[in-house]
Amino acid sequence: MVGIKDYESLYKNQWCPGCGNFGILEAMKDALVSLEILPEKLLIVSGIGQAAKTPHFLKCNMFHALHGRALPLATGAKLANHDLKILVNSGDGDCYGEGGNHFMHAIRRNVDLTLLVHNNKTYGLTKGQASPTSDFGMVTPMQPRGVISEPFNGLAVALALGAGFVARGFSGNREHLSRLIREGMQFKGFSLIDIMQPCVSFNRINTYNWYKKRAYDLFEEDYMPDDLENAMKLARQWGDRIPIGVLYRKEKQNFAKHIDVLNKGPLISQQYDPARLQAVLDA
Amino acid sequence: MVGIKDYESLYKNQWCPGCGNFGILEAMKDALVSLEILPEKLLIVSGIGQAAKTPHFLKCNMFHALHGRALPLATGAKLANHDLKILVNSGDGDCYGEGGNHFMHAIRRNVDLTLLVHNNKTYGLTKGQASPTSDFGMVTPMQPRGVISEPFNGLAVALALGAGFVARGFSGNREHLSRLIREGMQFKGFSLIDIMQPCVSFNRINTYNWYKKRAYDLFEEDYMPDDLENAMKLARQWGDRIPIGVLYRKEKQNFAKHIDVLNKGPLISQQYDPARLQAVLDA
Amino acid sequence: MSIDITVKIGGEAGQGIQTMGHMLALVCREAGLYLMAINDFESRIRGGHSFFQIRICDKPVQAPHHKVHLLVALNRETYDLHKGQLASGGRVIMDEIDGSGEGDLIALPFSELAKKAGGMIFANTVAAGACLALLGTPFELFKKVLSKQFGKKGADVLEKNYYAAELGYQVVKEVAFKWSFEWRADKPKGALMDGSKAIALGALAGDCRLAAFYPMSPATGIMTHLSLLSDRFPLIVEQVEDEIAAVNAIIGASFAGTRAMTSTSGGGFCLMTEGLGLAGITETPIVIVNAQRPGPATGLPTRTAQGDLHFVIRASQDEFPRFVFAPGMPDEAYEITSRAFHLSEKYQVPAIILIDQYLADSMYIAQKPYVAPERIERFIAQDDDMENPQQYKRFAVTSTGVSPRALPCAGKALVVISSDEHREDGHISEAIPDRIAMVDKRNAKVPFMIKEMNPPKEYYGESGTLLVGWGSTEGAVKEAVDRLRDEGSDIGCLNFVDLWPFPADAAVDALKKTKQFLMVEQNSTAQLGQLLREQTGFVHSGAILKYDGRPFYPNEIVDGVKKYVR
Amino acid sequence: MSIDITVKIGGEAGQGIQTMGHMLALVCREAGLYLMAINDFESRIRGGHSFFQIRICDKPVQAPHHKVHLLVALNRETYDLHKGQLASGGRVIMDEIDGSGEGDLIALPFSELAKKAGGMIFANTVAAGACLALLGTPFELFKKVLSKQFGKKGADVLEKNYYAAELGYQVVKEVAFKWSFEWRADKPKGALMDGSKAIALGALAGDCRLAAFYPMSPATGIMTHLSLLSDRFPLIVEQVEDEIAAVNAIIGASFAGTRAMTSTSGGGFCLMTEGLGLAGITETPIVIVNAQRPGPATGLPTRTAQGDLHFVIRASQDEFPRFVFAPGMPDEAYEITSRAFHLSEKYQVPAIILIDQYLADSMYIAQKPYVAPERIERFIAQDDDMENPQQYKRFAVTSTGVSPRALPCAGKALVVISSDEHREDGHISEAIPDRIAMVDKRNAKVPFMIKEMNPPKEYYGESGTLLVGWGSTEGAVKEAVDRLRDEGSDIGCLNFVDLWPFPADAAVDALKKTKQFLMVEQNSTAQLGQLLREQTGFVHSGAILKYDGRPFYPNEIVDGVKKYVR
Ligand SMILES: Cc1ncc(C[n+]2csc(CCOP(=O)(O)OP(=O)(O)O)c2C)c(N)n1
Ligand SMILES: Cc1ncc(C[n+]2csc(CCOP(=O)(O)OP(=O)(O)O)c2C)c(N)n1
Ligand code: SF4
Ligand code: SF4
Ligand SMILES: [Mg+2]
Ligand SMILES: [Mg+2]
Repeated sequence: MVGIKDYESLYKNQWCPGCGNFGILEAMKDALVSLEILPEKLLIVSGIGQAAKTPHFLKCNMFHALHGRALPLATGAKLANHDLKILVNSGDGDCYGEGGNHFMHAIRRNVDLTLLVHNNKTYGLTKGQASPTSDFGMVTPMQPRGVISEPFNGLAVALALGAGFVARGFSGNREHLSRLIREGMQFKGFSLIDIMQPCVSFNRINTYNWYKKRAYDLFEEDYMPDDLENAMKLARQWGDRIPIGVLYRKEKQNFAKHIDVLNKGPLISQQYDPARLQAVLDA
Repeated sequence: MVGIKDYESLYKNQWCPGCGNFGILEAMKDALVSLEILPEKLLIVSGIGQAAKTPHFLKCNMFHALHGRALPLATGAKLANHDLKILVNSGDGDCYGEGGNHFMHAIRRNVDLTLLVHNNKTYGLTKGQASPTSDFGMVTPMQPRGVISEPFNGLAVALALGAGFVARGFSGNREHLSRLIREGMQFKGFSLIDIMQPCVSFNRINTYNWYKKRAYDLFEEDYMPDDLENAMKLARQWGDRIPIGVLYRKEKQNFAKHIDVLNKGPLISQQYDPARLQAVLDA
Repeated sequence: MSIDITVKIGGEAGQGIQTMGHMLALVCREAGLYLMAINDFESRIRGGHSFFQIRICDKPVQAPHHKVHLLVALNRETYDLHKGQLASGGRVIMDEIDGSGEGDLIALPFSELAKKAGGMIFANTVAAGACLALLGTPFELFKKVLSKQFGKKGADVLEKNYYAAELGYQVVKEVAFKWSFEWRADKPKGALMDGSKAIALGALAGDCRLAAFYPMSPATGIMTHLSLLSDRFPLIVEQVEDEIAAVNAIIGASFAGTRAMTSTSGGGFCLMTEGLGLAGITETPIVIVNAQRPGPATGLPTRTAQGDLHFVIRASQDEFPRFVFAPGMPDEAYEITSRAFHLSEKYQVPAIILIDQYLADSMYIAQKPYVAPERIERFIAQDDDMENPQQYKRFAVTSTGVSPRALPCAGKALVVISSDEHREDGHISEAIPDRIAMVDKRNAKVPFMIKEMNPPKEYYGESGTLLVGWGSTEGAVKEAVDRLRDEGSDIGCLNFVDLWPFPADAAVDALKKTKQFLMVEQNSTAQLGQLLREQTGFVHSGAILKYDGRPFYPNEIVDGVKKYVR
Repeated sequence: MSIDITVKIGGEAGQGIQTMGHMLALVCREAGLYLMAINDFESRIRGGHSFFQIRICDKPVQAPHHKVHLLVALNRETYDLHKGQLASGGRVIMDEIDGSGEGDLIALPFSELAKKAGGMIFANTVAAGACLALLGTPFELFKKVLSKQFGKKGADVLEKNYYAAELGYQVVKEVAFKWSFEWRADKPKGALMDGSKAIALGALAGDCRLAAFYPMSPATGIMTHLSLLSDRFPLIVEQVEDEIAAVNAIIGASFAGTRAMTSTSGGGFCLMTEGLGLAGITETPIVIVNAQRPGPATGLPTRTAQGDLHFVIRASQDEFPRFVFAPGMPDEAYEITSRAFHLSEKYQVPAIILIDQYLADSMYIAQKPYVAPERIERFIAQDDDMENPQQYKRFAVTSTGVSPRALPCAGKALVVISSDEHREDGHISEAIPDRIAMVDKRNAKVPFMIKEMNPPKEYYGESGTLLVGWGSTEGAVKEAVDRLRDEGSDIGCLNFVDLWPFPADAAVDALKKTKQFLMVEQNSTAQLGQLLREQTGFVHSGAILKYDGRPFYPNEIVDGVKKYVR
C-alpha cells in the first residue's frame, strides 16, 4: 500500500505561498497513490523553472535537468530502461519556449511518458517576463508596452502533430487534475497535460478566480475524446469558457514497441556478450 | 522592368541533375519578375542544406546562415529594416528539425516574410538520412529498419499556431508554385509555403510521378481558404490525394505594426541623437 | 576614512529588502555620501533568506565590508545567521515579535507601528526610518527621498510614508548608536548606478538598436533597463524563444545595418556559441554580454563567479578573432559597452563583455558623469564609396583584414554572405587558395585589434608583490592593497579589463617589474593565471581563489595574501 | 620500400569514385599489401570534383603520398587538375571521349567497354580492371574480390562484373607501366578500417547502448556504422531532432544505466556545450565524439582540421573535469573509444574524443586484431552495496571525488540529481559549504584522472629537434621524421593522444630531452603549442601549420621543417 506520506519530501518547499504549483503537487501525489506507484519506482525528470522544481518537493527518483531539455533527457532514460515510469514536470517557458523543438519531436516519437506543463503564462523563476503562452497585450516589466505575439497553444500543436493523449487541467481542481494525471500515466504512449496554473506573484490576469469562472469540466459534459476535429475546436476555446479534461485520446503503438531489440527486455538488463562482438570484429 | 535574366547567377549550380530544387528556383524567379522586384531589393536568408543553397544560384542580397537558424536571423534583419523584402529558403530538416522551435515562434510573431520549405522528406546534403517529414517506415542507410516516428506536419502546426498564410506547393508545377510565391510575398505577414520537392538522389518513394499522381489544385477547385477547420482537414490530407494551393489565408496585424518606434521609419534610418541620450544619462 | 558604516538588511525574499535598501542608498546619495551595496538573494521568489548590504562612506568606496555595524533583521533567522558579523558595538534592530533580550538587539514594535501608519506595507518605511535615525540622518533628508519615491503615487500614500518614517524615527529616539554621525548637506557625488544599468546605458551610447535576448539571471537586468528606455530611442528590445534565436537575430539585425546586442549567462552563452562562430566567419559585428554565475549548468543562478574566461575566449569551433572585455565597475562598464560596439563594428568581429552577478546587481555611486558620444562613427560602405557597386565583394582581401562592409538592399551593391568558407564575393568556395586567403584575412585583424587593447590597470605597479585580477574584483583587490600597504607591505595590483586579443606585451611590461604576483580570481583554477603563463611565460606564485558564489570582501584578500607574503 | 605506389581516382561526385576505390583497396588487402587511402570530396551530392587516393605499399603505411603514379581520370577536369602531381613516368588512364594524345595519357574506350559489359554502371569495374592490370595484379585476385562484393547480388550481376573486369584488363594488355610489380599471394595483414568504423566498433567494445545523434559531416559515418550493427547488439541508434536533444538523451540514458554516446562536428558540438556542463555538474558519464572540420560555423563541411582543441577542453561555463583524447589512427581510435567509455564511467565525467574528417574517412589496414574485452567493468552501486539504501546520497563526498553511483528505480536507494549546485543528497543547495564541497569534490578527481593519462608517444624522442603534434597527423609526422633522419637530421617526434586533463609532468619529461621543438598542427594558431606553454612553460620554436582543409602530406612537413632546421 502506498500512502500520501510516502511521498512527503524532507526537502523544504521553495514556492511562494498560494502558488498554483501546490495544487499540482498534491494532485500528483493523489494520482501516484491511487496508482500505487512506490516512490522508488517513479522517475521524475524536469527542466528549470518553478514548475521544474516540483520533484524536489516529492520523494522519488529525479533528474532536475537543464532549462528546456527535460523531454530529450527523459526520452534517453526511457530508451535505456523502458520499464521506467516517467513523469515530466515542465513550465510553459521550459516546454514551449526553450524546449519547443523537443516538445514537437517527443510527440512524433510517442515515447511512453506523461508530460505536465505547469502553464502559469509567465516566466516565474526569472521574475515575471512574458512566456510563450502569455496573453496578447499582457504588460510585464520586460514587456512594458505589452506582449505583441500570439499566445502559444500547446494543445493545438500537440493535436496537429498527432499526439495520442491531450488534456487540460486546472491546478485549482485537485481531484479533476489527479484524475487526468492518473489517466495520462495509464495511457500507453506520450501524454500531455497542460495545466492552468495561477502564479500569485507575477500573473495578475490569469488568477484562480479568473480560471474558476471559466473552466468547465469535459468529464461532466460526457464529452467523448475520440474526434480530432472536436478536440481541435476545444483546444482553441479560450475566453469565457475554457474546457478542462481529456480533449483527445487515441492509443497507437508507442516508440519502444517499434524497436525490436527491446523485445529482449530493457537495454540496461541485457548482457554484454564478448563473443558476439568478437564475431563482428573478426568479420 | 525586371526580367528573368536579372536573376541569373554567375555562380555555378551545385544540385544534382533532375533535383526538384530547380523547379523551385525557376518558380521563384518567375514570381520575383512578375512582382517586379529588383535583385538589389531582395534579401534571401537561408539555413544550411541543399535547399538553403538556393540564393547562391540567384542574383540577390543573401545571407546563407546556420543550419536551422534562418528564421531568427531573418527576423532580426526585418526588425532592423522593415522595408526589406525577405524570402527564406529552408529544408525540411533545416526548418522542422534543427529549426523547429524558431518555426513555431516565427509564426507567433507574424513577421512579414515568406518562408519556402523545400520539403524533400530527407536530409539531402548529408546524404539521405530520414528527416522529420520522412514517411513512417521509410528505409535509409541510417534507418535500416525504417523510420519509427510520425511524419512532421508543418502545415498543421502552422495552422494550430494561427499562421495567416499557409500553402502547399509542388516543385513539379512551376506556374502554380510561382503563383503561391507571388501571393505569399504579397501577403502582409508571415507566409508559409511547404513545397513537395523530389530528391532524385535519396528519396525513391516520393518521386515526381508519385506527387504528380496525387497532387490536385485548390485554385482549380475554387476552394476558399478562409476556414480554419477546412484548412486543417486539407493539411492532414495525404495519401491518394494531396491538395496544393493556399490552404488558409487571413491577414492580421503583423509584428512591425505593433512596434511604435517603427512608425518613424526603419530602425536603420533613424538618427542617433546625443541630446536625447544625454538627458537619460543625466536623469 | 572617518565614515565607513555597513548596514545589512536581511529577511525573506518578498519582504521588500531591496526596496528598503534602495531607500537607504538614495538617502545617502542625496546627502553627498559614497556608498556601495551588494544584493544577496536566492533563486526563488518568496521566502528563504536574502540580504542587502550597504556600505556608507565619505570617500569613494568600491567593495563591501565584512563587518556589519547595523543589522536590520526582518526575521529571526537573519539575526541568527548574521549576528556573528557584527562589529563590536554593532546593533541589530528587529521586530519585537521575533524576539528580544539579547544585548546587541534593539527590539522594536515594527509591525505595530506599520499597522498604525496604515498597514504592513509601511513596515519597510518604519524600519528605514529607525535605521536612519540611528545613523543620525536628518529627518528632512529622508522626507525628501520619500517624496521623490512616492510623490507620483499621490498625497495619501506619501503622507502615510512620512508618518511611517516618523514613527520609525521616534521609536529609536532614545537609543544610542556608536556610529551615529553628523550628516552634512553636500550635493550628490554621482548617479546611483548598478552594473546592469551602466551596461544598458553604454549600449545606448554605442547606438544599439536591437537587443534580443532570452531571460537568464544575472543577465536579465540589462534588458529590463533597456526595455524601460526603449520607447525613447530607435531601439527594439525583443524577448525571443531561446538564446539561439537571440544570437541569430542580432546577427541578422547587424547584417541589415543596426548595431545589436544580447545578454545572457553561461548556459545561454553555450547555446550562442555556434552563432558566435557565425558572426566570426561572416565578419558580422555583434555584442554579447555574458553575465557570469557559478556553474556548471544551472549552478547557482543568482550568485557570482568568474568561471567563464577560458570558455569565452575560445568558444566556438575553429579560430577567428573576437574581443573580450571585463569591466571592473559600472563607470567602466558604461565605457566598455559603448567601446565594444565601436570596436566590434570597426573590425567586423564579435565582442564579448564578461561581467558577473556581483557587478550586475551591486550599487555604486558613479564617479563621473556619463557622457553621450557626440556622434557615432559607423563603418559602412555606400555605393558612392565604390568604384563599381556591381562588382562589390563583401570579403575583399585587404591589408588590415577588414573589408568594406555594405548593407543589403541599400544600393546596387549586392551583399552575399555564407557561413560556409567563401570567396571574396561571399559565395561558397572549397578551393584551397580561397580558404587560406580567408583564414589569413580574418587573422590579419589581430595585430590591429591588439593595438586597441589597453594594458592592465596598475595600482602601485612597481611593488615587490602584485595581486593580479580581472573584471569586477578590482574594487576589493585595490582596497586590500591599501590595507596591506597601510600595514607596511610592498604590494600593488594589476587589473585586466581588455582581455582578448590578449595584450601580451603590455602584460609582460607590467609583470616584469615585480618580484612575484598572486592571482585573485573567483574561480577554482586561476584561469587568468593560466592564460598569463600561456601568453607571457610568467607564472604566478600563488592564488587567492573564491568560488562559493559570493563576492570577495577585501579582508579575505588581505588574509589570503598573508599566507604568501609575510 | 620496394613497393610504394599511389593511385588516384578522380571525377565528379556520383561517378562511383569511392566504390571503385574501395574495390582497389580490397584487392590490395587480399594480396597482403598495406595501404592507406584518403577521400576528398565536396559538400554536394553530384558533380563538382572529388577523388580517392590510395597508396599501396609492402610495408605498413599511415599517410598519403603527394606524388601520383597512376591517375584514373573519370573526367577531363581530373586530368587537368592533377596531372601536375604525376611522378615522373606516371600515367593517366582516361576515357578516350574525354581526350587523348598527351604523352602520359592512356586513352581508353571505357564507356564503350562498359556498354559492352552491360551498361554504364560497369564503367567502374572496367576502369578498376585496367588499373589493376597496369599494376600487374593477377586477374584471379580481382575476381575473388568481385565475387565477395557482388556474390550476393546474383550470378548475372557477378558474371557481368567479371566480364567488365576482363575487358578492362585486356584493353591495357599492351601498355607498359613503370610500377607494375609482382603480386605475392600473401594473406591479409589486417582488416580494412576507417576511423569512423573503428570508433563504432570501439563504442561496442565500450558497451555503448544508446547512440543519439543529429547528422553532421564528418561525424555521421560513425553512426551509419553503428546503425547497421544495431540489430545484433543491445543497442539503439536514434537520430533526434537536434544536437541539444542528442546530448541530453545520452545523459538521460547514462543516468538510467546504459553507456551512451553521440557524435557531431563543430556547430553541433557548440549546441552540446550546455549539456556537457550538465554531465559535468551531475557527474554523469557520457562520450562525445567531435569530428573536426574547418570552421568557423559551417566552414568546409567535408574537409579536415584540428581547430577545436582549445574549445573542447574549455567548453561550457565554469569548471569541471573531463577527458579529452585524440587518437592518431583507427587502431588507436578503437582502443581510445572503448577506454573513453570505461574512464568516463569510472570517474563519472564526460569524455570527448577529438577526431577529424581525415581520420574519419581515411582507410587503413588495421595493424592488429581488435579484441573484444572479456567483460565490462561497471561502476554501479546496488542497494546491497549500501549500509542503508534509504540514506543513499548520490553526491557523497569521498576522498577521490567519486561517489557511489546508483541507478534510478533499481532498488530502494533514491537517486536525486539536480543541475543546480546541490547537497550530497542531490537536492539544490545555495549554502556556501555545499558549494565549496561540491567544487572541491569534482576537482578532487583531477589528480586521479591525470594518473590515467598516457604520456605523449615518443618516436626518436632523444633527438635534438622534435616535431610535436596530436591526433591524426601522427602518420604523416612520423613519415616526415623517417625521411629527415634518412637525410641525416637529428629529429624525432612526439604525438599527444591523451590531452586532458593535461599530462603536464609527462610532457615536461618528454620536452626537456630535446633542444627545440616545432609544432605540427592543422590549425592557424598552434593550439597545442599554446597549451604546452600554459601547462609546461616550454615554448615551441616554430610551427608547421596547415589549415586549408586538406590533410598533411609528409613532404609538406619535411619542407616545413627545413625552414627551421638546416
Ligand atoms: C539556457 C537557459 N536559459 C535561461 C535560463 C533562465 N531561466 C530559468 S527558469 C526560466 C523560465 C521559467 O519559466 P517557466 O518554464 O514558465 O517556469 P516557471 O518558473 O514559470 O514555473 C528561465 C528563462 C536557464 N536556466 N537556462
Ligand atoms: C548544427 C548543425 N548540425 C548539422 C549540420 C549538418 N547538416 C547540414 S545540411 C543538413 C540536413 C539538410 O536537410 P534539409 O534541411 O532537409 O535540406 P536538404 O539538403 O534536404 O535540402 C544537416 C543535418 C549542420 N550543418 N549544422
Ligand atoms: S513565482 Fe509564481 S509560479 Fe513561481 S512559486 Fe511564486 S507564485 Fe508560483
Ligand atoms: S541530394 Fe536530393 S535534394 Fe540534394 S541536390 Fe541532389 S536531388 Fe536535390
Ligand atoms: Mg511559467
Ligand atoms: Mg530535405
